[in-house]
Amino acid sequence: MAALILEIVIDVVSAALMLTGAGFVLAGAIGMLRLPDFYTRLHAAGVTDTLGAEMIVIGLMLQTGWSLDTVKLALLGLFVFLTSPTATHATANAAYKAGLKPVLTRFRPRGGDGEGGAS
Amino acid sequence: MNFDYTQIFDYALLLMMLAVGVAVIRLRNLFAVVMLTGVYSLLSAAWFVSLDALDVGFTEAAVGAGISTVLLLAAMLLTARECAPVKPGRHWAALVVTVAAGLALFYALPDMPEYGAVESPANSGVGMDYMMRTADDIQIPNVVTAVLGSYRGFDTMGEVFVVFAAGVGVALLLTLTGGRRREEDE
Amino acid sequence: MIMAAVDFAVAAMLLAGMALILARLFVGPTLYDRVLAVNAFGTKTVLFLVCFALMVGETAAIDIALLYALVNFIATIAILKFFRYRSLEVALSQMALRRALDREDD
Amino acid sequence: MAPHLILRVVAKLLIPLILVFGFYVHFHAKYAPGGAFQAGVILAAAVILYALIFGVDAAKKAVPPWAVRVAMAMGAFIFAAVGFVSIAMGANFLDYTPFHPNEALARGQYIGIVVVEIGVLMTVTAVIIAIFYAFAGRSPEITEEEW
Repeated sequence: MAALILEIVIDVVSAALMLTGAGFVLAGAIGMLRLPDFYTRLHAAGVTDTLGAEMIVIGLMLQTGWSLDTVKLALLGLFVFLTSPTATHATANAAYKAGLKPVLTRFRPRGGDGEGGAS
Repeated sequence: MNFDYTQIFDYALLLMMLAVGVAVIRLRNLFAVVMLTGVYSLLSAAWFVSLDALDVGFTEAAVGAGISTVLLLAAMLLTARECAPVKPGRHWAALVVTVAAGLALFYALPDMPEYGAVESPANSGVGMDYMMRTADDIQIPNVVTAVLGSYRGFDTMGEVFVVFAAGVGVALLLTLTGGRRREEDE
Repeated sequence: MIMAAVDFAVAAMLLAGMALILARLFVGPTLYDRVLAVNAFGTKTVLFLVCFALMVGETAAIDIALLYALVNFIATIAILKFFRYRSLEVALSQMALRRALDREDD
Repeated sequence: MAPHLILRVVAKLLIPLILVFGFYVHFHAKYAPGGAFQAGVILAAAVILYALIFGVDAAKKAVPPWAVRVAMAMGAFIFAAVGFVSIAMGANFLDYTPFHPNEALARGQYIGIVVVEIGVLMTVTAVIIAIFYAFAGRSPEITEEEW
């Protein structure tokens, strides 16, 4: 009986984690599409990808029980956790050093002509 | 049998591949084209997995999506960054070929056997014969490795020689240590 | 069975996200937008592969996801390095120095 | 502060993991998808990442070009040599059965596949590293103003 309840609890937690994570990933994708310029899109891509990906991976780890697959998923989570922010950082760094300006017109309605636009 | 849910993924992935193919034809910037070919390979790797062809997907993810992007970029060091203007006629020909091939794949997709079906063409006939015999002949659980390594060993040797020839060709054309720098160093 | 349905739902949501990011990849006004989109697309595909693997019980596909998670990073770094320095050759730590010296020559 | 500190630290963390994963793919091919081709690509990817972050010159110190050349040829040679050894032992070309005295157990097949896969691994790794060295070792011929 206790084992059954534990199984149900694990399933519920796993489903909740995965669906929330997928929601984060989807929100990030919508943000990628809708946000106005590169630097705001960085938030959508980088931040939500890490959180959403980790939640999905942890949710999947709960499903596999305890096996080699769990270890592989943990490694996958580690890799995504390391590489995704690093790649985002490198992209942002490269764009900044290359002189890509953020779009500031929305916040300075008067005289924001010079800054707008990504080259 | 009930509805095969993985076919929804097949359709979605094929649709995305078609879109990427059309975009590769339309774009002029070679950076973007290199990136899109990487995405295309990645999508086809995911599609192979969705078709239960794990080994093909593995190779595609490793070679097509990963390394070929880097190697294409390295090759782009020696070329221009924008493609030369193409006559509109040839453009349209490529577009027609892409769309026609994509539509043919869409047309064929509903006839695909169910995911992991026992009676699929791949699992009957010769394929089934190898499955049955490998346990006795080779005694290795992975049939693909057995086929590649032993049953079709001659074929694999040909592949290795092709790879070797490619390496020798590049080394002869560009010199392994990288042309001009050698004179500076030594 | 229920968990397979959850996996299916999550995989479908990830596919929808992939489609949205693909749109950004096509539109992307700057090349940096495209790099960002490629990177995000790779992460989402990795997650899709894992969800699919557990949905159909073919756990060997996790290896593919693991492989791509690593290779995606290498491709992104190569693209960025190529944009920025137009060379894949020199070490990143020497690049800044070399550029600074070039500036002083001008 | 050294430039690109984050990239270098993460690369140092990742490269050993990539190498271990490559060998896992190679040696686990008995049970799971994978094999020498994929493993070779992954091993080469580790070297390429090292070359991207720390420079091709540093990578050439770690994996010298002569070793790449030798490995490239040795891999193809090992594969063909296995075939001729099996001819010498009285079987057909690339028939691994006589490699083990107990032919009923099919251990000979196992030994043959392992040796042959090592050859494939060497050739594929070396060729990809060689192609990368050959292309990336060239400085671009585009001037700074052009971009």
